[in-house]
Amino acid sequence: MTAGAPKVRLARFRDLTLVPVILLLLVVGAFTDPVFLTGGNISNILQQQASISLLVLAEAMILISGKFDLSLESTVGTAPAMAVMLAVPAAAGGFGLGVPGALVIPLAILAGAAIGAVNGFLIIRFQLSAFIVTLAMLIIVHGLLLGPTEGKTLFQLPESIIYLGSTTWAGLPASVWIAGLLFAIGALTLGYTRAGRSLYAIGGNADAARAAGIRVHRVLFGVFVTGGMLAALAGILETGRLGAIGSNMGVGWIFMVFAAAVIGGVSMDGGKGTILGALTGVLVIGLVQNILTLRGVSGFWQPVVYGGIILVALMISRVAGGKAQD
Amino acid sequence: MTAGAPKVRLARFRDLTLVPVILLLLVVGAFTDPVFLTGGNISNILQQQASISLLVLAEAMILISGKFDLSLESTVGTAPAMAVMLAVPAAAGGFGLGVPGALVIPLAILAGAAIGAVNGFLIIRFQLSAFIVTLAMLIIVHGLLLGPTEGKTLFQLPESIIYLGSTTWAGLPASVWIAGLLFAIGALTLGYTRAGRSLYAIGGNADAARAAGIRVHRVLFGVFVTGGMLAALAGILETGRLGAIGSNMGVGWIFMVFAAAVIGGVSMDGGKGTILGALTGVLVIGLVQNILTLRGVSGFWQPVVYGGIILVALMISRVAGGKAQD
Amino acid sequence: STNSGGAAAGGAGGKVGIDHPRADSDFWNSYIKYADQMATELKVGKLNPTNSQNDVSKLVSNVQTLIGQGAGAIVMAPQDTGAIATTLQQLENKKIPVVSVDTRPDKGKVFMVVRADNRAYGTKACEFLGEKLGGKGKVVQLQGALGSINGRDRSEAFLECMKSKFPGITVFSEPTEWEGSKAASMLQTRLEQNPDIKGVYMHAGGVHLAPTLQVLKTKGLLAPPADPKHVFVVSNDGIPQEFEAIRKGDIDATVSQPADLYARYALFYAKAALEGKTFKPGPTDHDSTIIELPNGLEDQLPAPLVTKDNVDDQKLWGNQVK
Amino acid sequence: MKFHVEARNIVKRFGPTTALHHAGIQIAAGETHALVGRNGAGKSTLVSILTGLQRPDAGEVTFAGERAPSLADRDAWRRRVACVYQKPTIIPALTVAENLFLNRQGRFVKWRELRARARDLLNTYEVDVDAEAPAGDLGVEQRQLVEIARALSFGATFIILDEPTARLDGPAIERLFTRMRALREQGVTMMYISHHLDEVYEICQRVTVFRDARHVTTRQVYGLPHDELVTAMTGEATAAYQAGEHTIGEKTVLQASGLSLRGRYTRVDLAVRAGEVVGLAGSAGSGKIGLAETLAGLRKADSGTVTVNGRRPRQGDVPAFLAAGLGVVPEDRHHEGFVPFLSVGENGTMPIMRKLGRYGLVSPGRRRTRTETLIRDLDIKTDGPEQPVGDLSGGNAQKVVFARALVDDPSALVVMNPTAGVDVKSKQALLGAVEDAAGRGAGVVLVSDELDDLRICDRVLVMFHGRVVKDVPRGWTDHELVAVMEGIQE
Ligand SMILES: Nc1ncnc2c1ncn2[C@@H]1O[C@H](COP(=O)(O)OP(=O)(O)OP(=O)(O)O)[C@@H](O)[C@H]1O
Ligand SMILES: Nc1ncnc2c1ncn2[C@@H]1O[C@H](COP(=O)(O)OP(=O)(O)OP(=O)(O)O)[C@@H](O)[C@H]1O
Ligand SMILES: [Mg+2]
Ligand SMILES: [Mg+2]
Repeated sequence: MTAGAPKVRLARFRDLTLVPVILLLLVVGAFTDPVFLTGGNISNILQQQASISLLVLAEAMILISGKFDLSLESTVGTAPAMAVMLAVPAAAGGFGLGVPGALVIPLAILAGAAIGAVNGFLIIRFQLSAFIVTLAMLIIVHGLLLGPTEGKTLFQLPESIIYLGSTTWAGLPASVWIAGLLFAIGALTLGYTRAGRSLYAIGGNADAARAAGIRVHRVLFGVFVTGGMLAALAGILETGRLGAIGSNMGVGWIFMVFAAAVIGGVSMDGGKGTILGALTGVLVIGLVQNILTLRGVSGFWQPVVYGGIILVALMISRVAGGKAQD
Repeated sequence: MTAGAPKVRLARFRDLTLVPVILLLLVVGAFTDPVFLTGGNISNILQQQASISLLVLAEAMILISGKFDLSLESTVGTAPAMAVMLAVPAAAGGFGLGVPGALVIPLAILAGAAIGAVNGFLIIRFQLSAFIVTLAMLIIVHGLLLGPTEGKTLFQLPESIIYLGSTTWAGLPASVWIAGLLFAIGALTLGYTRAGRSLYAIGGNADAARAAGIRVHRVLFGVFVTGGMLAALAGILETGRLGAIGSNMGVGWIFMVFAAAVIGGVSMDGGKGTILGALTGVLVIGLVQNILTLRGVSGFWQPVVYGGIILVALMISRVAGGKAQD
Repeated sequence: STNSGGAAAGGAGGKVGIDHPRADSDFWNSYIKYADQMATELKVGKLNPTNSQNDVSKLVSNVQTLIGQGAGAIVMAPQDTGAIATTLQQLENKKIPVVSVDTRPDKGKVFMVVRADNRAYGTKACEFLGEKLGGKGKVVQLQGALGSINGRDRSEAFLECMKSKFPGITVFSEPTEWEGSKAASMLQTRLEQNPDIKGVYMHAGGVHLAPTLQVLKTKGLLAPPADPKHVFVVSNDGIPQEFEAIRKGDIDATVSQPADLYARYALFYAKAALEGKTFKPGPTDHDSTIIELPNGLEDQLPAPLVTKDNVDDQKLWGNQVK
Repeated sequence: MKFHVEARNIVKRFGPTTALHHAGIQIAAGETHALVGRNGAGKSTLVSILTGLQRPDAGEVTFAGERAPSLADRDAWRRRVACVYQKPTIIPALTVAENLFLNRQGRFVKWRELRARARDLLNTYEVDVDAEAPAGDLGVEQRQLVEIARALSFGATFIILDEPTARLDGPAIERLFTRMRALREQGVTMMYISHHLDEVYEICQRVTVFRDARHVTTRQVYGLPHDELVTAMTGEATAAYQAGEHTIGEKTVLQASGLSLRGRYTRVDLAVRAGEVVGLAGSAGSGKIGLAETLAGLRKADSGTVTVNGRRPRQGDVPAFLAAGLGVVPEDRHHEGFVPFLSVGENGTMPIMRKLGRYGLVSPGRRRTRTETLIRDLDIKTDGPEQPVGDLSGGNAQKVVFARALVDDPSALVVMNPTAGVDVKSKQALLGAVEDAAGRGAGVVLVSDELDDLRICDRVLVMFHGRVVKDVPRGWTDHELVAVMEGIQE
């Protein structure tokens, strides 16, 4: 069984197929602008990616378990908005219920969990297509932001919800610490706990997982709820960064979320991929965006450059990973 | 072998699980507004759905063969725009190459085919994830419209490209005839031809299809190219209906396209579904939109109603279909 | 096949069909509210308004439906000015007059265009920033979506004005797709790269205001106008929060896009059209001018630049919102 | 008598099909109880009910007199019963080690320890597999061994094995039986399903026979005449299969020269003539499947050529091989055999779609007619040509795959373990079909781990470590052939 050792190393590397891409981007960035490699810019990149990275974390877990969630992007705006509206007076766009400001964060997370629970319930109990359920939920949940706010931006927010997304701890934005911590927890959970491993089993072959005694429904439900909570937290961090909740917060993120996860090696067919890989995917996307902004590529042509880079990253991840993608 | 007969009938019905939903919507519509059941309104609904239905047709084929194409929505605008820019003078936003106007339609279809070919090539040859390749292509292809036009609308168009989408044949918009004809061809092809049945085999188990002598790569490539051509044709019809090509034409359609296909019984996992079913999905979406417009549901709450109806249709299709969805 | 547009001539029978362009921005939200209010005030009979969710293809469908329901006049705000041509042609054939709000259709007959000039917004912002900066330095322009006509008009006018009047100023244009998140990231990166940026022009206060202030705050650049660290910020829209920010000295100016006037005059002209009235180019009774277009008339409503000096003017719509 | 496991009056329907009709089984504590019956008799359906995967429409299951737990309580089921299912339950993306301890890793996974335990387990069961390899990279039979090792290692008091040996060769079967005997000595109760009746005699004490969804009889194995058992299964007396005489023609229909594929086989030369049936035998890992897959066009060799009917189709290009007149039964029916959602008719006639209509059309009528012939010839138990193959029983799905290979009247045939999971009587039909094809002038390569299958061969090529080591003519004894396969005799 000596053959084991090199195998492990290879498998480890497979998570990191994007590392060369990241290095390349760092070099390109350094040549693009002297500012690029400064601590300030790197910290900016990390902060800018912090909220979306939580969505990637959530989506990676959901994809690994063989499901799909498009509605995460709507939760980003709606969960904190709901909580805020419960707290702020009617004049500031709220319901005037006067819920204390300190409860806003727990309430937002709860709202996220509730959205995830609805998704999970519909998909698991009714055995509906996850893609379409969460597509409908994407529309509905965004409607739950548009409806009560009537499209207005919520500007007057309780201090508590601003704090996390705008403060700095030990020189780095708090949101970066939070995202980092959650990624570490996610990686450990998926790599080293029974619950985490059962996601892979379910995504790989749900019937076999059931036969092996895994409570498939319960685990999947848990994954959707966790996903909703992470999306709500992403919304909280983003709210702090932007200082307001616009009716478009989070809208359009989901494609980038999928791109990051898949480039990072997570399979759309379930059962494959790692949290660490997904993280490298987020970093690639963040670096590309930053370099494009620094270079000042014309807005009209930016999509072409951007899409092209995604394709190249995808190819590198394919070649380095060595396996066909699904 | 007498047991076969009822089976067939049952399978036939499975395509038509949405027919009760359609009937229900017709009744609701009739009560909503007296205008609803007029020939004029029905003809409008059909015309409004004509272009998007071609995308649904394309996507249904692609999904049945077990693949995925998000980029269709970008092809809708870009393929006709490219062709038009080759024909019109620089003053009208073109390249000033002076290609004859009569060539615009074939050129647009060719552009669609080319986009499909690139998708097919990347996905099949390089074995890349279809989701992400076509996501990147969605961005790139839209960029190919934004870039040369700099976001401006092309509204001085050759007559030829306007004709199909704006004329009426025998009292019905030409686009309705065209979509109807293509759906009929699609249904017959998928049901009764070698190529069509191969799609099901490939989507159901690509390895088994290969072992049974089906040229998997060639068929898949053909499907992507056909998909691109149908999207281009959808763009041509839409151009005629709108009288111009805006830089946002087609943008945001793809979700509705998936919703229509899946509600109509096409599986996201490949190998299952029919063209007729997809058509019923399109009709449901079209009727819902029309009724919401007639009722004048507030724009703020429209998404909630809309998403809710998709969910209900999905459940009905699930219950009537009797099988878990993927 | 549906009923013809005879209503326009007859007047009394027709109702006004209104299509709202989108439901997800502060400005249009106010406009939608005003439209209801003004319809009552001006006693205009209207059909259930439709909403085209920023999609011209939906707009076309909605207009067809409104025609089917017997609209005698249509108020719309096409966010794509080219792709509405065929529809305008159909409306003309049916003799249904059209009032276009906010945008000027490229082709096809319109009874009246009701708008403030978006190019003028860009120019006003440029002039304000140019003077404040003394014609030199660096500014950032947070653009809307490049696919949108208004975003493009503001952007082009701003750039042209800067080029011709203040060649000493460097402009960075950031396409934000009307997204606060993109705006924050791009502004942050640009400030990292060019800490000496001294001006910002935001295309949409609703989405850009809070993120811009937040970025300036974390960079420690939110200083009073007298402070040399101050970054001059010009916004666009005229929502109450911008006025608040002007009062606090956080931003310096905004172009007030008159949501109330848009709604009032859209309905006013629609009603007039139903009653068979006509208009001629020239000054109006409400501080504006009607100009002649190849395909109709345009009432160019005033879009004042709001600064600390006039921010408390009660006539500004942003001061009337509760 | 108190039974360890009892199922009474079980009814289970799938749409128009009745899979179990008031059937039942009673298994005493500590016995190894065989369940036999023809393909589609309802054996696997009973397994899914006894393991809590499906709810019976009627009837009752008890364990040691207690009612079975609710379907949702998977843990309770797992305490009562472990199972090797007929359909694969390996998760391909996970490593062998993790598959072995799926959901038994402990709350926190200690990878090093898990791998060590997995290696121990594999060693105990003499399974030569890398514990850290992804399970998807394993061959069919290695996967089967992993499944068996997993089920047996649970410490369950009741173990079900649904056709565990359909994919195993002789030595592996022997090792399995050794384990089973040891478990029985520890008091473990087992239910054993197999179509190899000699195995039933070797390992089981009692046998229950199902026929057409009904319980027919339960008997002591000892002293039960073989014929009587077969008659109980089939409902009629069945004679043992007699291999026919083949007229071997002059023409070489399938030829390989100098074929090599790294890690699989080396410099293989082989020629099959029209009307000839050539067997390919070898122990696990001998390379016979790799070679057969290359001959069938499923796999590309590193060097060497394959000639079919004088043509030299591009290797790895299956359609070209089929066009040259080849028919193939792939090794793993789930992987390359059938498309589960498509009907028996479509699966069976897939290679001949072009012959079912003109201008690219496929006439459903002609397909139907053609399929009805196939169903009759191969005795496929199905509702009709429109039933999806995914709903068929394992053996019947295998027959569909077999039908697909024969449908185009091939002049060269490569069949890999063609009778895996097929019942006694159907096996005769399938072997008969192979001989018929040979009779019509086809040259056949038959790869099998079952010596019975190889008996119809005119000669058997034995492979060892990737080389053809011996060409054994007809008339061999089991002992001789096994000796060559194990490399004992050169
Ligand atoms: N999911 C299903 N849907 C429809 N029919 C089914 C399903 N599962 C089994 N059947 C039918 O039930 C009958 C019994 O099948 P089962 O798998 O129990 O047979 P078996 O005795 O295990 O056969 P084999 O020896 O071939 O494995 C078959 O006719 C089969 O077609
Ligand atoms: N998919 C695969 N990838 C890599 N190696 C494989 C694969 N399948 C089999 N092998 C290895 O190749 C060697 C030959 O396998 P092959 O299946 O050709 O032999 P075989 O004689 O058919 O074995 P068996 O009797 O077990 O089916 C074995 O060592 C096996 O472990
Ligand atoms: Mg079975
Ligand atoms: Mg093998």
